Amino acid sequence: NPGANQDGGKSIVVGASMLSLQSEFVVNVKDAMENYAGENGVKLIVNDAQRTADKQVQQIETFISQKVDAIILNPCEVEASSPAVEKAKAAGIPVINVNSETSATPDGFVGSDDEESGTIAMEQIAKLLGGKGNIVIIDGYMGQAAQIKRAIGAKRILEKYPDINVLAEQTAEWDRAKAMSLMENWIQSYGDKINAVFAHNDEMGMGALQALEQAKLKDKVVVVSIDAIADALQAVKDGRLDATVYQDAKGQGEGAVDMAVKLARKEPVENKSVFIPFQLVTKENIASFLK
Amino acid sequence: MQPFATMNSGYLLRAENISKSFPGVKALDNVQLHVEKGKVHAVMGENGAGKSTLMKILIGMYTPDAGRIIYKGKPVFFNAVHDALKTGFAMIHQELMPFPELSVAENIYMGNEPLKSFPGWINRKKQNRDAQLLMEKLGLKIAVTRRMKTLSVAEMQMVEMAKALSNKAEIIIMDEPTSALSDRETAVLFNLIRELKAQGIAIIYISHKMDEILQIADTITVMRDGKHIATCPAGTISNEQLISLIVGRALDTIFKKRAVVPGETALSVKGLTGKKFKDIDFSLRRGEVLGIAGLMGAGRSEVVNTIFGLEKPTAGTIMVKGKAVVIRSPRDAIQLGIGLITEDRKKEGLVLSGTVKQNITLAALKTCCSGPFIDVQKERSIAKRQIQQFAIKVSSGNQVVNYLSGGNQQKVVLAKVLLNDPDILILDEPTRGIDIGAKAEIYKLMNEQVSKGKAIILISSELPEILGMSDRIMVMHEGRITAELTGAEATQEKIMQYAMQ
Amino acid sequence: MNMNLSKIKLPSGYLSKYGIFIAFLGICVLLSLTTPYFFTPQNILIILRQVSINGILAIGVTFVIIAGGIDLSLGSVLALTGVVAASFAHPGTYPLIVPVLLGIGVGILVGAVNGLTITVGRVAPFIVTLGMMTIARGLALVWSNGRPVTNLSPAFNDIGGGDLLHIPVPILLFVLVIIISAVILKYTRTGRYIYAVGGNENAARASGIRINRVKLFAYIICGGLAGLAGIVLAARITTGQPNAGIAYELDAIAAVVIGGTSLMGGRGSIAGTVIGVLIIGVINNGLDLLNVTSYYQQIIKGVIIISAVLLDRKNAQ
Amino acid sequence: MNMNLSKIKLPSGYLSKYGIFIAFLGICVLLSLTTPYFFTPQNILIILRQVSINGILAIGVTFVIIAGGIDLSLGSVLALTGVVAASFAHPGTYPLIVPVLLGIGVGILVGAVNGLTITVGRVAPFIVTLGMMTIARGLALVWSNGRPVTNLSPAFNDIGGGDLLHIPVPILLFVLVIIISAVILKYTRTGRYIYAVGGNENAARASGIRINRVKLFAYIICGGLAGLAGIVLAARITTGQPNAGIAYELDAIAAVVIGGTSLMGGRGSIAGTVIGVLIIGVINNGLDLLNVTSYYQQIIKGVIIISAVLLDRKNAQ
Ligand SMILES: Nc1ncnc2c1ncn2[C@@H]1O[C@H](COP(=O)(O)OP(=O)(O)OP(=O)(O)O)[C@@H](O)[C@H]1O
Ligand SMILES: Nc1ncnc2c1ncn2[C@@H]1O[C@H](COP(=O)(O)OP(=O)(O)OP(=O)(O)O)[C@@H](O)[C@H]1O
Ligand SMILES: [Mg+2]
Ligand SMILES: [Mg+2]
Repeated sequence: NPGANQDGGKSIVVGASMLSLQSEFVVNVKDAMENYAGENGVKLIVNDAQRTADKQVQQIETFISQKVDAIILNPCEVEASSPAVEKAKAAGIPVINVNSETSATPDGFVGSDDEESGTIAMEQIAKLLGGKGNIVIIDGYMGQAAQIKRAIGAKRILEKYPDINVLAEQTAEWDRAKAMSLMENWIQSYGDKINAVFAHNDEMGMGALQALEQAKLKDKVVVVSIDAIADALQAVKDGRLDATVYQDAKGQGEGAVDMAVKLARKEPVENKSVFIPFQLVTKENIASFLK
Repeated sequence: MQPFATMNSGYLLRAENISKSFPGVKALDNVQLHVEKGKVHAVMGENGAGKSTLMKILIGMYTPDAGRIIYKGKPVFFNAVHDALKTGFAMIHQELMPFPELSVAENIYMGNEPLKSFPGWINRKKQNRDAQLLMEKLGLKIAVTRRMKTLSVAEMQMVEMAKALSNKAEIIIMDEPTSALSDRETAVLFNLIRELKAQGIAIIYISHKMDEILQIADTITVMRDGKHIATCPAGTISNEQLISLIVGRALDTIFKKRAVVPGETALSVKGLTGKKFKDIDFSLRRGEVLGIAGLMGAGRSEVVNTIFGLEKPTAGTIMVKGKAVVIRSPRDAIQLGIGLITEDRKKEGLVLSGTVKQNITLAALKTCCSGPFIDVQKERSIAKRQIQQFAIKVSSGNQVVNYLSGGNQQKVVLAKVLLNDPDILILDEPTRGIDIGAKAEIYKLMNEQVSKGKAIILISSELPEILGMSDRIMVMHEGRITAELTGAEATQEKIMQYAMQ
Repeated sequence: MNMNLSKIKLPSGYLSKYGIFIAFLGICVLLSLTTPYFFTPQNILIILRQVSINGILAIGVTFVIIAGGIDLSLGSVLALTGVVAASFAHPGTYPLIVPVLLGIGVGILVGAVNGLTITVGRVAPFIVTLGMMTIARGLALVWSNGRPVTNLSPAFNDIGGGDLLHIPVPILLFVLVIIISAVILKYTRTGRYIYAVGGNENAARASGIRINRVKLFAYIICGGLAGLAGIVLAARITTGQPNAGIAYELDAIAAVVIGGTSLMGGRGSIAGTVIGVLIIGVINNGLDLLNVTSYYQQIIKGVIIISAVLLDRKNAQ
Repeated sequence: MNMNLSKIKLPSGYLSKYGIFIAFLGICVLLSLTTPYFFTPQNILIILRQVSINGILAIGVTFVIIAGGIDLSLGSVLALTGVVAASFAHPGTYPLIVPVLLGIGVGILVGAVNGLTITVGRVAPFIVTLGMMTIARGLALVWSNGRPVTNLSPAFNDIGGGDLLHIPVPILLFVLVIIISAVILKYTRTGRYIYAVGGNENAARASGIRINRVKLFAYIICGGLAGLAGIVLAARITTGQPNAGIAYELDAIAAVVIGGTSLMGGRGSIAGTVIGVLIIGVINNGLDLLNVTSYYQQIIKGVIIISAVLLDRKNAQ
C-alpha cells in the first residue's frame, strides 16, 4: 500500500473531473483509474462534468475547497476548461490532464491528440478506397473539442487525396439512433454513390453500419469510426465494421493516477507529458485488442 | 311601438347599425342603442340575444363588423379596451374577471393604479386607502389586502363594482351586476346608481330581473336574436308587455302553487360543522323545497358543498334516507342520489373547452355506455333530449360551451345534473343570469321534480324566488342557522331581519 | 336552428386540425419539388420507420397533456427501459416476451410513480417529471454500469429492424398504438374523463369523476408507451444505450403541440399528434436529403416548425 | 377591517415560500453535518458564484412564467450571446462595453422575436421558444463556425472570474439583477401588469391593459438577462462556446417552479426563485463534496428536488 504509508499514514486524495460518464470510452478510463487507485491505496473522487465546461470549472472549485492532494482533469473543452486548470494551479494543487489537452498548461499530461485519430481513420478509408471515391462524414456534437479535432485530422488527409469527394457531412450528435436515421436518409439521396462512411465515434459508425446492412449496401461501402468500444471491436472481428481506432483507456487512466500521486508527493517525474498513440484496429490485428 | 324615440342630438352615446358575426352566428344584426346623460338605460332580452356582445363592442373588446359609435357627437373607434377606458367608459362584465392571486385593492385599481411621483411606481398606501374608502362607500366589510381568490362570488362581484366606479367614467355599463348579489347589496348598488345619475353619469344596465328594471330604469331597450326589437321610456310599459316583448310571446304566472304533500325524510343533517359554518341542523323531506336564504358570505354554499363532498366537514352527521352516510367525494354523493348545481358555473360546473353534449353527459356517462365504450348514438340522442327539454339555444350538441351566452351555459349545467335523476337536488343560485322565460321553465322543472317525489334545496339571493318556490325557508347568518320559517309565515322583511340579525 | 348556425362547430376544432394538415401537405409538396428522392415509396417507408419511436412517445404524452399534465421524463425512461429490456434479451437466455414485458413494465412503473407523486403528493407535473428525468437517467446508468448493453438476440432486434407482412415492425406497432389510443380517447369513458379532467379539474370532480385515477391512468399509459418506444429503439440500434433518448421528450411534446393539443389541457387529438410527428419527421428527412449544412438545418427546422403552427393559427381565425 | 381578516393572506403566499425555505435550510443543515467542507466561507462563496449564471437565467424566466409563458430557448440564447460577445472581446480590439452591450442586445433581440411571435403571431410559447432553441443554437454555430471563440481580453474575463470589493463579479451581478427584478415586479405598474396578464389574460384586457406589450416586455427582459448570463458564462470559461448551455433552461425553470411560481402564471416571486436557485446549487455542490458517484448523484438530485417541493406543499396545506 504505497499510497498510505509514505505520507505519514494519511492516504492521498485525488479528485477527477471526467468529460462524461455516459461515454463508454470515458467510463473505461475511469474504471482504469479507479482500479489502479484502489490497488495503490489512493482515494479517488470521480465527478462527472456531463460535457459542460462550466460544470467542470465548478467541480474543480469544489475539489479545491475539499483540499484534495491532486486533480485529474479530463477536459470538456480546450479553452473553456482552461480556467479549471488555472484555478487548481493557483491553489497550489497539481493538476494532470488526461486524454485531451487544454490551452492552459497543466502540471502533467497523459493522453493523446484527437486529431491523430481522425488522421488514422481517414487514412484507412483512403487506403481502402484506393485514393478515390465518394464519402460521407458523420460528425460528433458540433463545437465540442473531440468533434473539432477529429474533423481537423480527417480534413488534413482529405487534402492529400483530391479524388476523394465528400458528398455530405452532418452531425448525429454522438448518437447511434440519430446516425442510423441520417444514414437511411443519405441512402435515399445518394444510394450506391456512397463508397465510404467516416463517423466521429463508434456509436455513430455502428448506426451507419446498421442502416447500410438493412439497405443491403454494406458490402459496397467502407465504414470506419473511432474509439474501439466493445461493440465496434466485435463488429470488426465479424467483418462488419472495416476499422476503428483504438485509444488506450487503461494506459491513460493508470498513467494519470500514477502521475497525480507522484506530483502530490512532490516526487520527480521524468516525463510530464506522456503521449499515448492511437492504433488502427482492423480484422488483421483485432485479436490483440479483444480481451 | 316605435323602434326608438325621435332623434335627440343630446344623446351622450349613439351606437348605430351595429352588426357582429362570430363564425357561423350572427350575434348582432343592425342594432341601435341611444343613451342619454344622467339616465339609466336598461337592455333586456333572452339569453343569447346579443346584449353582452353589444356591450363588449362598446367597451372595445370586440370590433363590430358594421356600424359606428358616436360619443358626445363625435364618432369614436376603440382599438382596445384601453382606448374606451380612457375615453370615459367603464364596464362591469357579466363574467367575473378576478385576478385570483392579487389583493382586492390591486384588483380594483388594475390598469388604473395611483402612482408616485417617480414614473411607473405604484403608490400602494394611497391605493389601499382609496380602495378602503370605496369599499366603505359600497358598505362592504372586505379587507382590501385580502387575496381575491378567498372571496365569495358575491364579494368578487362587489369588488368588480368598485373597480368600475374607481375609473371616474361618464358612462358605466353594467352587465348583470346583481346576478350574484342578495337584496341588501342590490339596494346599496341602486342607491349608488341614483347618486351617479345625479352626477350626470349615464348607465347602461343589463338584467334579467324584472323588478330591478322597473325600479331603476329610465329607458328600456329590448333585443331578441341579435336584433333590436324596441326602445321605450320605462314608465310607458307594463310588466306583461315587457315580458312578451322579450320572449316574443305571452307568459303566464311564473310561480305556480304545488299540491304536493311532503313525504318521508330524504336528507337530514345534524351538528354539521365546517370551516365557515357551525352546528347546522335541518332535515329535508321528499316532495319538498327547502329554501336557504342569507346574505352573501353567510356560508350557505359551504354547507351544501360539504354535503356534496366538495369540502370536508369537521364534525356532524349526514343521513340520507334515514341512514347515516359518509360522503368523501362528489362521487359518493352522486351515488347516494344527490345532485348539486354549483354556484360558480365556470369554476365547478362546466368543462369550457368541451362541447355541450360532452358536458351534459359527463356526470352520467355510464348510462351512455356499453362496457367501457361510449355508445355514440345513445349519447347523441340523450344530449339532444336534454337540449330540447331545457331549451338550450345551440346549433348542435357539438358546439363548444365556452362561446355560449351565460344563461345557456347555466342551462347546460342543469341539464347535466338532472340527467342523473337525483332524489335530492341542491340548487345553488340556479337562475343566476337566466332570462325570464328560462327561469319560468326552471321553476316548472323544479315543480315537476317535486311532484315526482324528489327533495330540493334551493339557495337563492333572490327573495321572491325563495318565497315563491319554498315550502320551508331556512335563514343563515355568519355560518349559523338563525331561523326556520314555513312558506306561509315567511316574508321578505322577516327573512332580511334574520339574515342580518 | 337555422342552417348557418351548424357551421359553428367547424372553426375551433376542425379547421385548426385542417390548418396544420395543410401546412404538412405544403411541406411535403415543397420537398417533392426540391428533391427527387423525397416522394418515393422507399423514402416514405423510411420516414415512417424513423418517426415511429417519436410517434409512440408523442402519443403517450398526448394522454398526459390532454389530462392537463406534462411529462419531461420520457427520454430518460426510454433509455432506462431500453437497457433493462436489453439485459434480458441476450441470445439463448429468456424468451422474447420477457424483455418486452419487462421493458413495458418498467415504463408503467415509472409512469405510476410520476402519477402518484403528482396526484397524491400534489407536486407540479413539471417538477416531478423533471426530477424523474434525472432519476431515470441515473437508474439507466446504474443498471448498465454506464455501458451499452450489447449482444441482443435476433428475435429482439427484429422488433426494431424486422418486417411483418412486408411492413417494418416499428411502423406496425406505431399504427397499432395510434388506433388503440384514438379509440380510447374518443370512444371510451376513460378517454372522455381525460378530456374533462384536463379541461376543468373542479368541474370533473363535481361530476363525480375520480380525477386522481384518471390522471394516474394517463401517466401510466404514457410510461408504458415510453417503455414500448424504448424497446423499439434498443432493437433498432441493437443495443440498450443508457445515454439514448436525450431531449426526445421535447420532440414528442413539440409534435403534440404542433398537432393542436393545448398545453393547458382539455383539448387535442391523436390525429393531430400524428400529423405533428410526421411534420417533424419529414423535416428531418427532407433536410438530410437536401444536404443542408447542419448549422443551417437547425435554424431551418426551428423556422419551419414555428411557421407551420403560425400558418395553422392564422387559418383558424 | 378587523385583525383576523388581514391574516388570511398569509397561508397561501407566505407559508409556501416559508415551506421551501425550510426545505432549503434542512438541506443545508444536513450537508453541514455530513461534510466539513460545506459550511465554510469559501465554499459558500463558491456556491454563490456557481449559481449566479443559473440564477440570472432563472430570474429572467420568472418574468415570463409569471406572465403565463415559458422560455425554452434560454440555453441556446446563452450560447449565442456568448459567442457574439466573445467575438468582440479579443484583447486590443473594442472597449469592454461593446461586447457587453452586443451580448445583451442580441439577447433582447431574441427575446423580442419570441415575444412578437407569441403575441402577434399567436403561437404557443412552448413551440415558439422550442423553435428558437434550435434556431439560436444554429445561429451560434454559424456565427462561430462551430468553433469556440477564444483569446478574450482579461477585462472581459474578469466579468466571470474577477472580484470587485473582494466579491466575485458574477455574484455582484446576480445580486443586482435580484434587486432590480424584485423592485420591478413588486413596486412598479409594469410588474403588476405582468402578474395580471398571467393571472387572467381576459380580465387584464378588460382592465385596459395592453397585454401584448406586457408579454413582450417579459420576453425581452428574459432575453436580455439570458444575454447577460451568456456574457458571464463566456467570461467564466474564457471562451464563447457555441455548444454551451445545453439544457440550462430546464435548471432555470426548475428553480422557478421550486420557488413556488406557478407555471400557470399569475403567481410567483423573485425571492422564491432565488431560493429555488440556491437549492439546486447547494445540491450540486453538496453531492460533489460528499463524493457521491455520478450515476447516483443524478438519482439523488431528482429525489431531493421532488421531496423539497413535496415538503413545501405539505407544509402549505
Ligand atoms: N366569442 C364568441 N364566439 C362565438 N360565438 C359567440 C361568442 N360570444 C358570443 N357568441 C354568441 O353570440 C350570441 C350572443 O351572445 P351574448 O353573450 O351577447 O348573449 P347575451 O344576450 O349576453 O345572453 P345572456 O343573457 O345569456 O348573457 C350567442 O349565440 C353566443 O353563443
Ligand atoms: N375559497 C375560499 N377561501 C377562503 N374563504 C372563502 C372561500 N370561499 C368562500 N370563502 C368565505 O367563506 C364565507 C362563506 O362563503 P359562501 O360562499 O359559503 O357564502 P354564501 O352564503 O353561499 O354566500 P354567497 O351568496 O356569497 O354565495 C365567506 O365569508 C367567503 O368569503
Ligand atoms: Mg350576456
Ligand atoms: Mg354561495
